[in-house]
Amino acid sequence: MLTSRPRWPALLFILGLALLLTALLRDLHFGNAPMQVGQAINGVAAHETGAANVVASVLLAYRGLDTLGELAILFAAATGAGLVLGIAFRNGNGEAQAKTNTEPPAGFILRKGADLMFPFLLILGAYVILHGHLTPGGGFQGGAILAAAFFVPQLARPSSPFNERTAHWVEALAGASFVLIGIAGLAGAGWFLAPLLGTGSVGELLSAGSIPLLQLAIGLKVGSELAGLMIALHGPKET
Amino acid sequence: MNASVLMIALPLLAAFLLPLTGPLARWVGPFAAALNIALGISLWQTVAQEGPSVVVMGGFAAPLGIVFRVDTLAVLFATALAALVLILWPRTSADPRRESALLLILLAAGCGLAFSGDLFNLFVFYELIAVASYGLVAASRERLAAAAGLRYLVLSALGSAFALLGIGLVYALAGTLNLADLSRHADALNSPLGLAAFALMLLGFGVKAELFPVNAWVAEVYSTATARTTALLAGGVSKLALLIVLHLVLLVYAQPAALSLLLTLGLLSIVSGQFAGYRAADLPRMLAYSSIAQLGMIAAAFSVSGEAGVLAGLALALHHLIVKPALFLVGDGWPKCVDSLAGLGRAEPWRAALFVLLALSLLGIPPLPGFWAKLLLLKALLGMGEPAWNLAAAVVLLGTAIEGAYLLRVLQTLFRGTTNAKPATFGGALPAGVLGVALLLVMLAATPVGGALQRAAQQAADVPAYVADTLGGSPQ
Amino acid sequence: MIMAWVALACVVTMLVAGVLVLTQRKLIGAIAAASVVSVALSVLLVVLRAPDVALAEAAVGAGLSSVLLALAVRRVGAVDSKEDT
Amino acid sequence: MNDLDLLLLVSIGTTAVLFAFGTWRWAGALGTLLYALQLALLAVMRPELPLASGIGFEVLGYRLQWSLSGLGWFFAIITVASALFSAWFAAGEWGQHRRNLRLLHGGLALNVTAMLILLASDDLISLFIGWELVSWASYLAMVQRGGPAMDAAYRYLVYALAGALAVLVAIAMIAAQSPALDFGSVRVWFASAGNGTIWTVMLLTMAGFGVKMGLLPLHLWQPAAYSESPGPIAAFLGAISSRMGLFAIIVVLAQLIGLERLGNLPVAFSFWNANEFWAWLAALTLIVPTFIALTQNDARMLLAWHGIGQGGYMLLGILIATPLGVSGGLMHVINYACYQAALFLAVTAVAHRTGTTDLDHLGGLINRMPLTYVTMLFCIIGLAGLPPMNGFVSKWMIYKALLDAQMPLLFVAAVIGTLGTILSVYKLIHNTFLGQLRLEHAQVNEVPISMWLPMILLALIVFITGWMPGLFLDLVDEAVVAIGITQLPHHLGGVDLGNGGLDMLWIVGVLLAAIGIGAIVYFLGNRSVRVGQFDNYAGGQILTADVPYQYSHQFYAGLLRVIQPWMRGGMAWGERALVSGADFLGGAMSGLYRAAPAGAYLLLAVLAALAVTLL
Repeated sequence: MLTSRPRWPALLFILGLALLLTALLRDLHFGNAPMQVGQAINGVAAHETGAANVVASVLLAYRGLDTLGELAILFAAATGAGLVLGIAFRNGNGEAQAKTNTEPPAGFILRKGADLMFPFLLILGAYVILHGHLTPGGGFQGGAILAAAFFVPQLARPSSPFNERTAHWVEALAGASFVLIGIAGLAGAGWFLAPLLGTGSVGELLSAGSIPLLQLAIGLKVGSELAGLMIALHGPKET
Repeated sequence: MNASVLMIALPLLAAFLLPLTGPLARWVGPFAAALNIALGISLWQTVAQEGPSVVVMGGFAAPLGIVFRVDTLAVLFATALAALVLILWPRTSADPRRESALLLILLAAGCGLAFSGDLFNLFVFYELIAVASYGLVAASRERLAAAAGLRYLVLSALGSAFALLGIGLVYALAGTLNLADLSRHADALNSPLGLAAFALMLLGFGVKAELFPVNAWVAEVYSTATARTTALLAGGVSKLALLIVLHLVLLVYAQPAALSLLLTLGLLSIVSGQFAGYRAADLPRMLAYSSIAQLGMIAAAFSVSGEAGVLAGLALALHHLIVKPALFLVGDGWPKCVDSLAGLGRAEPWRAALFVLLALSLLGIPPLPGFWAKLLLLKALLGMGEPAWNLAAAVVLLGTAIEGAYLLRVLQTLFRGTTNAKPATFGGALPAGVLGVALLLVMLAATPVGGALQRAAQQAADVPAYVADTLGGSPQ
Repeated sequence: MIMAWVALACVVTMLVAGVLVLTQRKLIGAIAAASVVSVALSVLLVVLRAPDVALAEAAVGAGLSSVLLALAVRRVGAVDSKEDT
Repeated sequence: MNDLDLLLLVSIGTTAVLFAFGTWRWAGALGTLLYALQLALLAVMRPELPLASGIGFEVLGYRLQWSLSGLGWFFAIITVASALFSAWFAAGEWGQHRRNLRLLHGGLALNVTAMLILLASDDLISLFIGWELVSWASYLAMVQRGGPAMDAAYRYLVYALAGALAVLVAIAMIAAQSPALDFGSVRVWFASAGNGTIWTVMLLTMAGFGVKMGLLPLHLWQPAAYSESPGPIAAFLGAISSRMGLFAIIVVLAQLIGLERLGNLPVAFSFWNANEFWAWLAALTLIVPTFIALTQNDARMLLAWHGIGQGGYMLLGILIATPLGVSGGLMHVINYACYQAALFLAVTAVAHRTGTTDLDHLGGLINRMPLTYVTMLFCIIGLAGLPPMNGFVSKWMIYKALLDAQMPLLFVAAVIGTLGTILSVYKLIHNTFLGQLRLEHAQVNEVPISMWLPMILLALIVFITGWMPGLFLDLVDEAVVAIGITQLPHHLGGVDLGNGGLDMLWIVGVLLAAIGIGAIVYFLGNRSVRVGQFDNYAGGQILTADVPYQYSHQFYAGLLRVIQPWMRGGMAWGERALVSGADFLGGAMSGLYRAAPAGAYLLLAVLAALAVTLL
């Protein structure tokens, strides 16, 4: 099993970091930061975007491009991981290293628990995604829950099927739809990621313009991506 | 102007859709890059006619929303990066689909980095570039590359964390992250804490910009990753990281202390890089160290306030963007050890001649373009009229002399003796040749190119216009 | 007032778990400790009235990244143990 | 399209043609013809001087322009003529049994082109471009023999590159303050610049241009680099290449700063001025290398060391800043080019026949190679500065100017240099042509006419212009006027001065008459018996030819014992120290990167930065 020596350099590092932060915080006055942009957004967000959850309006309207960037970061990370994992290193002993599966098979409780959890996780994920503009939550969080929903059965039954092809399709189309919604904004309103469909009335499920659509796209993309990644990591190595 | 957004959106769209394209996958990437070049050229014309402008994301005006500033400088960098990506597009790859996706993401993020006028948005794109480049580095099928890539990842992540801390501090102090808005509130950052934030960002972004103490990954990664990845990192990515620093010192941190800090790091990069290159025994490492020093020169140029510094840094950056990738590509496939290069000059005369041409331009031998860049740099440094910057000119002089000593050693070795080695197939022939021809074209067209760079520098250095364009002219 | 105590408890938990991350001999233990940090942090964020961030931290920090790290360690550990023998 | 454009075009064409047809048997002859054409063009354009070229660019707000002034024209004549003789020599038998002369002929033509571009430059940037072209072109000329030649050329190039960068810094300094960089504007800028600024610019440019000229202490690369190049190239490089440094120095000191300003520029903490400072450096340059030449055992090395020393005379003459001094210094350039080229060609001829230039392994060739001997005799007399050769005239002018300008100490220095020259050139001719003929050289023949003709022609020029120095003084006038010095009154035989001039017609006449009398006595009163070179006796014993009885090595052992303590090679030591320093720093820096505790660096850097900014 993997063990390691005590990480004294790491502790030193932490100590240095602590010193550094103390130095920083000594001069920083908490509680009275000049929240210029923050306050301005608090004032106008609900009116401009129609989202009851200001965080969602910041993430997907005011800073939609950042979110697109973050989505791409996740995608790049997953792709990079796949690239690294999918390649057998040339400089090894040559033969594909067979995975030694040392874990015991999942027991009855785990299997049944997984079966029970699956629909609940699915619904929870969908809820978190779709109510992102109303309540805390949104695409990233909900996507993570969706990924868990698909991964847990795999954990319980490694042989259970997971349709990677579908996952790829969902992932690609969801990611593309985010960009396409942005481009549609460009074509329609003249601004990239401009809100479409009108703001609606604040607090309704069908409100806040294109924010719910974007949440959905993010949730599907994150969910399928992470599920694929986890299953790839868990399952046997590709050859 | 909306073409600037499309330069980001389209490659991202292509990257997301790549898994679905089936047999067309290998054409999607080059096509997207070519499309980006076309968009860049059209933007270039628009900017030339109408002057710089501002694009607002989602119709939310600055400082609440994210804005893109489209000026000559940004268009130049975005187009150059697209061209570099297209030229360096890998022909063979172990996993073409994933690698293409990463390259497309890198392209999109690079364009975003060039255009964005918002500090946090810049950070997002910087991080995106970082993540994409880890994958590309590790894609080399060498075990050493994986190790180097891992170390690169750790250091880069650490650097990003510090940069983020710096950005957080800026937000805490000034209450805004829009660069133009920050420029208005620059006073709030003119304190030890504000300067500390700058130092954190400088060191954080410095990891990619190969600035002195945080560049220990450079030699290791460049000598193990594939030549094309190395070329992309050394040629394109590092410049974009420095571009963030340029935005910061131009708009927000025009204070002498910040400029001195940047200058100091730049000079240390020059000295350490050139001397380490002097002792380097293998070619990719030598080129990597030279790259560190060259980027140090660009940093030193950016530490000169005003148009002269921007112009010099821009010229150096674009020159290095052409030359260094080509040098890495030419060296690809040759034995790594410099002493084993003996006789290759006779075995492969054209390739060696290309190497000579590029090395001479790197040294700044007239009439090659590198000379103009170096002249501009020295002029900018001496134009400051301050002792530290005069010293910087002396350091540049010393550094280039050392660089000359080691590059000449390579040239010397190439043409000494004979070799029995058969000329290897020159995988990088096409891209290196294209870059070499580009260099010669720039030399012949020095007059118009110089004029364009002057326009770009003038626009970039005009801070009041930038602020007015971003905050004043747009709907509130 | 009670909130302040909860917050303090969270901070102490995070610190203890953070030191545990460094001192654990087994990597899997370190990962578990790291996920404890995340859980405590997400509680802290709720206390600080940032439910959005708390949800993200819980889902991504405590849940996903721990699972990913554990999977990675399992995979790498398998390779390493083979080389040891 | 005026004559200058045509000249540059022809020169570029020559380079292209010679690179294309360099392997052709008659490439050398073709080159000779093309150089003759260039020379003719130069002659034609003389009345039009200064002649501005129609070619010009504007880059980044700087105008690049070319214009040939009298000074450039004077140097251009020497350049093209040197190339002509070198190509002619190489076209002869010397070149015909070598296989691939593409690099030699092409490199030579490239050098000429680069030099013409340099000589015609009319602003600082075109000057710098020309300068770098010349540097790299001469590198190409130097590396041709490979092996040690490459090492020497490498050393040269590192010096040249560092020097060029110093010049670039100076140009950038001017560019940062002056509105434009053409010579006219820069002259105006210099007139308004402060003393400190001028000193900085001057030191930087002298450091850069001094490298090529071999100004002490930047001369170390030169002997090996020149002597390791192929014979005709060595002749060309020796004759003119270093003079490009002198040209650039004249441009900066005399044309841009102005010699009067130089005289008013104090050296800090002393009673010196800049003019005296550089004059003493020139004096040092003419003494030290000359005595180092004395210790050389290789003919080409000996000549190359002299090349450095003679440069000192030229600079010294120009710094005197009187018409006589400047004319003397400039005339020395052309005189020197003639005899240095001829001497290198003569040594090459000897090497062609005997296969060596080692002075310890030659001797007694006077009967075997009489024409080469005559060439060398004429030219060493010129090099030593004795009548009736042209070297005497220029040196006389410099001595006279030094005395007139009340610089007796510099005069003494110049005379000491001349003494060293006489001693060492005697060693050259003695060890090559006089003394005991070596057995292995008993069958050596004179080189064919294709090789001796250019040599003899050069030797004749050395004599004729010594006899009638007015021929060269005419050319010098163009350059003197271009510098802004009043013309020196002269006539065919020499110089007119108020207090008695120099008339070589008379001096040579008297000398020839005396030699004639001597010859009559020798031939009519001769009662000696001529014996063969191997018919020797010593102490009543017959010496066979294989016994070396005449020791030519350790020449001047006594003198060297006296001066050796002064010649410990301090400058070479300095160079080694620099290299070791770079090695050490390189090791330290690469260790810093290789150790690569990257995270620790980052943290330390952040801590340091915070400490600096917050505390």
